Amino acid sequence: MLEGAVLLLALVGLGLSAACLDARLGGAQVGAPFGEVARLLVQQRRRTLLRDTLLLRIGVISLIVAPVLAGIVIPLGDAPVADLAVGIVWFNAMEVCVWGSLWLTGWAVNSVYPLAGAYRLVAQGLAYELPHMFALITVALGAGSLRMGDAVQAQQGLWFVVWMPIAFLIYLVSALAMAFWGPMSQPVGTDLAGGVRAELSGPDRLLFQAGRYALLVVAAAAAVPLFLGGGAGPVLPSWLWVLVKTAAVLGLLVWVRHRVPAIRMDRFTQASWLVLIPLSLVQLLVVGIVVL
Amino acid sequence: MTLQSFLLLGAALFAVGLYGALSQQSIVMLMMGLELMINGLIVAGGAFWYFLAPETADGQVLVLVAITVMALEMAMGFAVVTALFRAREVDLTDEAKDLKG
Amino acid sequence: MVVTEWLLKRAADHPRPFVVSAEHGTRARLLGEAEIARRRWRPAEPASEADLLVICGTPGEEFEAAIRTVWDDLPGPRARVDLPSDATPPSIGQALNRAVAHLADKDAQWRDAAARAGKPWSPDADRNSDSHTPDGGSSHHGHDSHASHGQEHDDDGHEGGHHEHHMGNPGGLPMAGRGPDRDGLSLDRLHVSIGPILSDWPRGLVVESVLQGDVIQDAAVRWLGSGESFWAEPWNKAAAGHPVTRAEAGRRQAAAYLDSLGRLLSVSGWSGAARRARALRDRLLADAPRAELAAPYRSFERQVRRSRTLRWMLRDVGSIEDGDAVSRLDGWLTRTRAAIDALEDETPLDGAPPVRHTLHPGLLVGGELATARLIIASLDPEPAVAHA
Amino acid sequence: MAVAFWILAVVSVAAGIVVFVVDSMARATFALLASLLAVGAAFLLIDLEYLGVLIILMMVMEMLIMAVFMIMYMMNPAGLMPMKMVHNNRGAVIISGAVFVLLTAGIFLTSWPQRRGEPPADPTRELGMAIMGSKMLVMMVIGVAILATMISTVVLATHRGRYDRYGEDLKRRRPLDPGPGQGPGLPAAEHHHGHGSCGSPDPREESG
Repeated sequence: MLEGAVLLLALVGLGLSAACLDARLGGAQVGAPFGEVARLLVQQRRRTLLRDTLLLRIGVISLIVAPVLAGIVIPLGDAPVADLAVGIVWFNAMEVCVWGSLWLTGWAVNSVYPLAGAYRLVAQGLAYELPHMFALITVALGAGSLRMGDAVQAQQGLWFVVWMPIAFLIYLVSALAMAFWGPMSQPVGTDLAGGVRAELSGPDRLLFQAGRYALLVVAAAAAVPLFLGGGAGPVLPSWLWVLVKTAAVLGLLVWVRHRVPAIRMDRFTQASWLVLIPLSLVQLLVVGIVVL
Repeated sequence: MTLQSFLLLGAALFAVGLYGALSQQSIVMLMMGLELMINGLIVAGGAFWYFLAPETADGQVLVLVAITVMALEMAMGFAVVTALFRAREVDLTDEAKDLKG
Repeated sequence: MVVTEWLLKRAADHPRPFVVSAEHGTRARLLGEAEIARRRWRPAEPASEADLLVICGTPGEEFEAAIRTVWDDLPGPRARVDLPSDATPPSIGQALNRAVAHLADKDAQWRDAAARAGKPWSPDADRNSDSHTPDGGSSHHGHDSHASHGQEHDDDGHEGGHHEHHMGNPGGLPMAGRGPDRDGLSLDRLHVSIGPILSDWPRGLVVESVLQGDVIQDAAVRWLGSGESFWAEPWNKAAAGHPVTRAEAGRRQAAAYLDSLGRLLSVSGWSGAARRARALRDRLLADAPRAELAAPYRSFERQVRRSRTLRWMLRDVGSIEDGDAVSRLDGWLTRTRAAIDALEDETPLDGAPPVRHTLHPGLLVGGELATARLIIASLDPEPAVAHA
Repeated sequence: MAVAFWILAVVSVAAGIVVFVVDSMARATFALLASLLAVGAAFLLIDLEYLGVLIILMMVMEMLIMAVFMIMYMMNPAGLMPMKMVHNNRGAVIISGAVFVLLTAGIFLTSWPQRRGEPPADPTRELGMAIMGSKMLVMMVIGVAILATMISTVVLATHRGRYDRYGEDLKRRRPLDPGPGQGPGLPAAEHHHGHGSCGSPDPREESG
């Protein structure tokens, strides 16, 4: 119960900080996200012809539920909310559920650009998912377990980021992709007038944006038990270390958004399949040999 | 929760899927029926493992195979639809009747 | 009620403006964008995100209809600002202040919402806005009805792959027809007008496209309104006999390149670099001396040139006789630097203004929307330039 | 537990029926997904955590791909024009009803053997050990099947090969994919876009 409250608090706090940092880096006032929340709370809904309201509601609500469910297996300090034996696969599955949310949102509003954004999302998902899975499997192989807690335990001596750096880099790329953020933000790209979210307004848009930031936070937070030794660190208590490390990864992800242009999937897919997948397999092989 | 209740679920899913596979004209819908049938098999496989022989992993392997078959079935299905569609703009089973041997 | 009022005020502190440049609106747009950047408001990227619609210049009839569509679809609270072609920085500031006050005015917004709720909403049959094309949007819901695929229709031939028997029209919309696509399949065709109200989009451009999925299968280009004389103004003045220095023309030209760069970078999804380009453009137009501009421009140029991702994404995009998008980007960067370096050249101007690209619709055919946007942004085309 | 199971079972079967009832193909796809997800969740109840989560993971991806194909090939994917696209509806109902009755009878009439042993502490480990040990052959066959499917689906579905992409001597540095100004993959007679002067030459001219 307590862990659940902490998880929600951390999601809200870190999400808002990420939004504020993003506004700051984007040249706006730091408080802009709060103004945006106020604006969306009082905003009316947009209307489009023949929209599928049921699917739209499912899409938008599941977009915020999925990252919370993904977050329950991430240890905040010592223990996660739910210590599943297959936590790493669970995390992966919940993050894939987001594809469904976005697809539903893009489809249900019945408009050209959101649907094109949804197409892009599927292309992006298929491009990043395999290297991403291999990166997660590499961690599981190193830990000898699919439990997040075991992965942290296995890093007592040496953090995984040190001896599986390629997997970590691939994880960071896929973290951007799973939160459709920064260079991987084509599904909600400016060139599509906002893509999937183009027709959302008011409460729908608020939930959508909140879900997106929650995803970003969860993607950053999962890097901590997977690669950065969980709560390990001197002096500070472990929960604080988790927080600090999460904030650092989160800051990096937000910063990248302002430094790198968006990556188109027709080009990235080829790079992903011809470069990232072989690289991740080599990393897997190296870790496999070391573990043996 | 008994073996019977799980198998009943599996049988119900299988029957619904069978109805779909037999009655739907559109190939995509037909494949949805097949998916549901395999879904029923998966339920049965998992139930057999848990309620009859949890010591060996046979049931689990069966489920794993069924999941893979589901994915392969879909991949093949869509490849065939694409080829058919390219050749003659057909996406209904009835229109491909002449493929009958 | 109190809460609503408080939220409205907070929201009005952080408005999301969307700037539309209509005919003769380039000057007002640049001043408006500079003022918005100075106030550190976050521009709305798609118009649908905005609560402040800023119209620059004097839209013609068709343009005004497109604006009205966007405005009708804009959820409240909302405010519209019109900046005439001869707007000055103080008048723009006042107009924006009024708009913000209107946004925070509960009673006014309430009346607006009540007036809208009163009249039944119907999607316009002929829309020309960006994300407001429910007609286009819904036609992906299928081609014809079942019957047209049945045996009885097979005899009358395939008429080039089209089946446009409008058997029924849900929501008053025709069903989409089919046509051959680039991969040898025959898929639904969706007729969508891209533009004229889009962010980072050439003023007045409408691309009438036929989409299959997100691939443009056919395109036609239309311009609302004629060419704009703002960027060619120094040359026009010189041609009319007024004394104009090379520095003045170079300043205008460098600002034009930076404006184009800002669009290209923004469409490439690199808002950070786009913002730098626009900040430099605004300082150029505010008559900042060369010493203040050269160093920041060099740093900006270095950043853009060093981005390998940008090159990877722009390579082979929109290849025409003078190269692809990368070479056009490089050309803009080089010429901007030359123009900034020559900002103290007081010799009189001669010659003609640099020719801007035109947009050949064939360039867009076969590309996805993303590529098409990049091609258009990398050309930053104009209709035939109006010389005085 | 039992309550959770029955809820999931009802959801699963109801969603399965909804698949063939709704007009909207999008709703049908996601009803199927709901049915599959309910089964995945039910697996969590019987200690099959890994397989349950795996079903969730794979089925979401599968259904999304299905949704794309659905939009490509279906008429009327949103079901805006209600229509029945079935053949032999009565026969199908009778056959599937009979199958269900038979299966149910079998389920309740068979005397199932007693349970042998208890579920292991970590069924996932057991599964891993099995597929890397005694069931290795099954997995190898499946691996070959996957490979064969991948190759045959690509062969079936695409009409462009590497000679189209890299030229007849495979010497082109960057592949020539369909795109603006790069000559679509259609025979020239089928498309009249009236643009001759843009971009790189037609692939056929270059390779000839």
